[in-house]
Amino acid sequence: MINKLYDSFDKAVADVFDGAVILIGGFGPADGCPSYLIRALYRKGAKNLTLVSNGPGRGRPAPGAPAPPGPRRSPPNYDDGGLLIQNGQVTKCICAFPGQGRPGMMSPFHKLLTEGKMAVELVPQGTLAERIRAAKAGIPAFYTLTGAGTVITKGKETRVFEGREYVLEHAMKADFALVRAHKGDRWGNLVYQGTSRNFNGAMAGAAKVTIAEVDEMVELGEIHPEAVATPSIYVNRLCSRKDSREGP
Amino acid sequence: MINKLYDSFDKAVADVFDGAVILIGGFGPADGCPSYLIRALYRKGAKNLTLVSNGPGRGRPAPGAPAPPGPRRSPPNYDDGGLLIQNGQVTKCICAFPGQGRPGMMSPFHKLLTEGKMAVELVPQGTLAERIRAAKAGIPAFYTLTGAGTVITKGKETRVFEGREYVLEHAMKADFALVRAHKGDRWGNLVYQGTSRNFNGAMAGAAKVTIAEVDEMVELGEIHPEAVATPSIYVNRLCSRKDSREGP
Amino acid sequence: MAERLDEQTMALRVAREFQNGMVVNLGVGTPTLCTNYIPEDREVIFQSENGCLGYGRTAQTEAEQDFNLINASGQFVIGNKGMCFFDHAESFSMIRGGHIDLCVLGGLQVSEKGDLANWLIPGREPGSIGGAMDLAFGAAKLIIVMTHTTRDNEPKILKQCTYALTAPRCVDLVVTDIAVIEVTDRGLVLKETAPGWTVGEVQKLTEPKLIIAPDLKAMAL
Amino acid sequence: MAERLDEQTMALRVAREFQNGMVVNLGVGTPTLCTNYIPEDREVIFQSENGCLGYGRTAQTEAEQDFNLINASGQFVIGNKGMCFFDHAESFSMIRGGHIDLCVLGGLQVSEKGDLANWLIPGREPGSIGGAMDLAFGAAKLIIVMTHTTRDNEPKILKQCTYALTAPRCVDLVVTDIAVIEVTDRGLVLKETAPGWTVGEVQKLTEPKLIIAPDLKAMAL
Repeated sequence: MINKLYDSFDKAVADVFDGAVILIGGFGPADGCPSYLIRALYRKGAKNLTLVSNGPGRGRPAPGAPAPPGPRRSPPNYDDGGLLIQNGQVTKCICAFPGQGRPGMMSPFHKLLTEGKMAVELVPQGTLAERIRAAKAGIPAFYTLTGAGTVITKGKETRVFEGREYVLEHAMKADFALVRAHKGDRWGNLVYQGTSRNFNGAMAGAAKVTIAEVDEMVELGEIHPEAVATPSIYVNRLCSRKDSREGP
Repeated sequence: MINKLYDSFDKAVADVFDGAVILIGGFGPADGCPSYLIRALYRKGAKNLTLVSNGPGRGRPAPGAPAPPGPRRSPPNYDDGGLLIQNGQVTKCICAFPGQGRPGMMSPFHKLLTEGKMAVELVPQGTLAERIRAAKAGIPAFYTLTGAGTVITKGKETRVFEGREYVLEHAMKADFALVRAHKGDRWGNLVYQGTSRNFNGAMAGAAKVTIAEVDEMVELGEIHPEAVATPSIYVNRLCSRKDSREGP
Repeated sequence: MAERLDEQTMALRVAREFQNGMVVNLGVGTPTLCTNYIPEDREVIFQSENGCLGYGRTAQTEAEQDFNLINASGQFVIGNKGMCFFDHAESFSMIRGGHIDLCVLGGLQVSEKGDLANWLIPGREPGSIGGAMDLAFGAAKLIIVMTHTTRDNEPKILKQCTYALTAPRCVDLVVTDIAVIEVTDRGLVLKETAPGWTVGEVQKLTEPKLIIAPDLKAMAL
Repeated sequence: MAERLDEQTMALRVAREFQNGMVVNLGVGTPTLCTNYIPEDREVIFQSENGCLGYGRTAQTEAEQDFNLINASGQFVIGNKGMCFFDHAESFSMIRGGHIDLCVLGGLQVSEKGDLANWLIPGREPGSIGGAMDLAFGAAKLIIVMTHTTRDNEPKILKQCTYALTAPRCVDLVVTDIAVIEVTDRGLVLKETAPGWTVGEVQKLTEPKLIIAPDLKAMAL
């Protein structure tokens, strides 16, 4: 019988190695961030990681620490990649939205950048999504309009198709993808909730190992075959918030 | 108010011009072929068309003519691109599965090829799907493994990434996409049934104008927002089998 | 000089460009306010980079806030009939594939050629590019809504952008707190001035020479 | 010489390669028969190019036939718990992205390097390429199941393919009606012979020199 469920978030990330490239789903302050997996990775302590995500997130120094100041509420039990960054586990951050570094209001993320302890590769959000999708679909490289004639693609190959200049972009290869979904089944089929699908849906299947954090597991067949958002083939492991050994 | 519904299949294809490039959904003998739209295009009589589809289909000389001999049943009210081919409306066929031309058992499709009245461009099915998706996603060209070192990519550019040879393939630009779905709403959201999604889902949005043939229209909001298979943005016109002016 | 328009009024003016059936993407800041000013008898479908098409107005009360329903600016929005969800790859297929009819973004600088700079203030590296670059390249039509000048009253509409470009030659229309300016092959065409503002006053705060539209009018608000 | 295996028996032998949890894609013809021989206590997920993952056995009665549920060979199949549907672009992301663990295809010719030719018989242009080429390039493991020789008793396992290639160096295992042969860097390794067949008899119908596996055995069926 196929059963991809792990009873522990810690076990699910146990083989994440130092230097791994990790895709992390989520977008902005919404729910849909694999917070439990991120905390397991914090406990695991793997270092020298490359984080690929929309942005470094709000972050906090440790699980349970007060949420950073800001106008927005956070979802319950929330943590994002910023937790790993502030814990010194990340040496490179590939993202679309690092946030502006404001003089006098320097975030821990920008502090690490300024001190040279972390590098950042800034990628337009659509190029990031497409590079992730390319890795999933076996496409080593593709051409895109985005960025042609701007500093963001400096040093990259360009090519003219039908009179317009395009930029050559490469697949974003990764070792692990941590994604958050709503429900999953033992084969690995996933459904999401609303705009929490975002990068989670794009990243599932784009790394060598995809680990899904779900709110709850359902019986095989309960997810309607027309409504599956991420087919089981893209998911290697699942952990359930409801049934895991670890609390939030 | 937005209402993309046309009350007539004939009106929905009225602007298909001679020489147009047309994507037609469907796969094999399954349902999920936009048969009513195909018959409207037969009535319209547009000529010199380039057909892009998985294959030319079984075809028949005219609507209502007996189905071609074969071991398989056909779905009710079925017609495929073969109808347009046998009617002499097609001068080029871009497909993955033309079928073997057997000596002594030459299909009308192969007869036209042999007589030089039609050209065929053979494309591996996955490359075909990806070229269609590229057109939809604004990607002019991409690299793929499929076909490297075979006759199918003769004369095409190749390039080595990480020690393997890949082939450069281009977006499949088209004027019209005819797709078949199960249900639609007035914005153009679509859901399909089972394996009838196939090329229909891939082609919706990949041409300048996408025309969807649905079994029936439903009220806006009836299709669950998580379960929409083709977002409304990709559909320009809809026609309903149930409510159209024309019979099958 | 007359008063400048406030954010809400600029959003109202921008929203007049929304035609029935258009798919519209709204950037962070003033653009998001446009959802409140959709012209009556028109239906507009809003697309958000984070995977939503057809969402409604922003949530007004805490009870309306749903952590699974936010727009690309991180604001809570409410659901709408006809709405659907999808992942980031699909979302940017829409954007980069030219399926967005109209995009409204904020701007730091716009050049007379229609170049846009809106993601990096020098000294604030690495900058926040987000989805703006894909939108600037991909949308069929691009409106920039911004104050006409910086806080120091320096022009933001320039002969050439001095900040890093978001995209070259991408802007179609600029709506500011004092004017509406169209980008054309001939140059920048002043189409409307805010109530009480003269052509001369607008020109003085604009670096490139403006072409005055034959049908120049006061902004109807 | 002993009798050759029939199609069903070849399918049975191939299905022994299915491991628990594998995602398997089956080509037209003999490969589709494998769904009937999944080893007990193993769960295998079948993928079909036309947009289905996790379908069940082929439909046996007309009542079971559903025009919206066919496999890539055009056969009616039945539904299964855990199944899902998707479009062609997604389907070939799976195939070309290396997500298919095992693919079973028919073959016209296989070379000693593992080249495959299976889509074009000379004189029958343009040929039917379908999804075979994507599968041959994309699947993690490729098994070819075919008769060992042509109808004229000519070898189909050759030093070099003479027909147009589907993909170079893609075949991992060949299951025929008389033998099981593994493609290795050293050459073709004869692993099993059909009941009653000798090594010499198999070699005689195979163009390249076969390496005899140290653990050569009769096919267990």
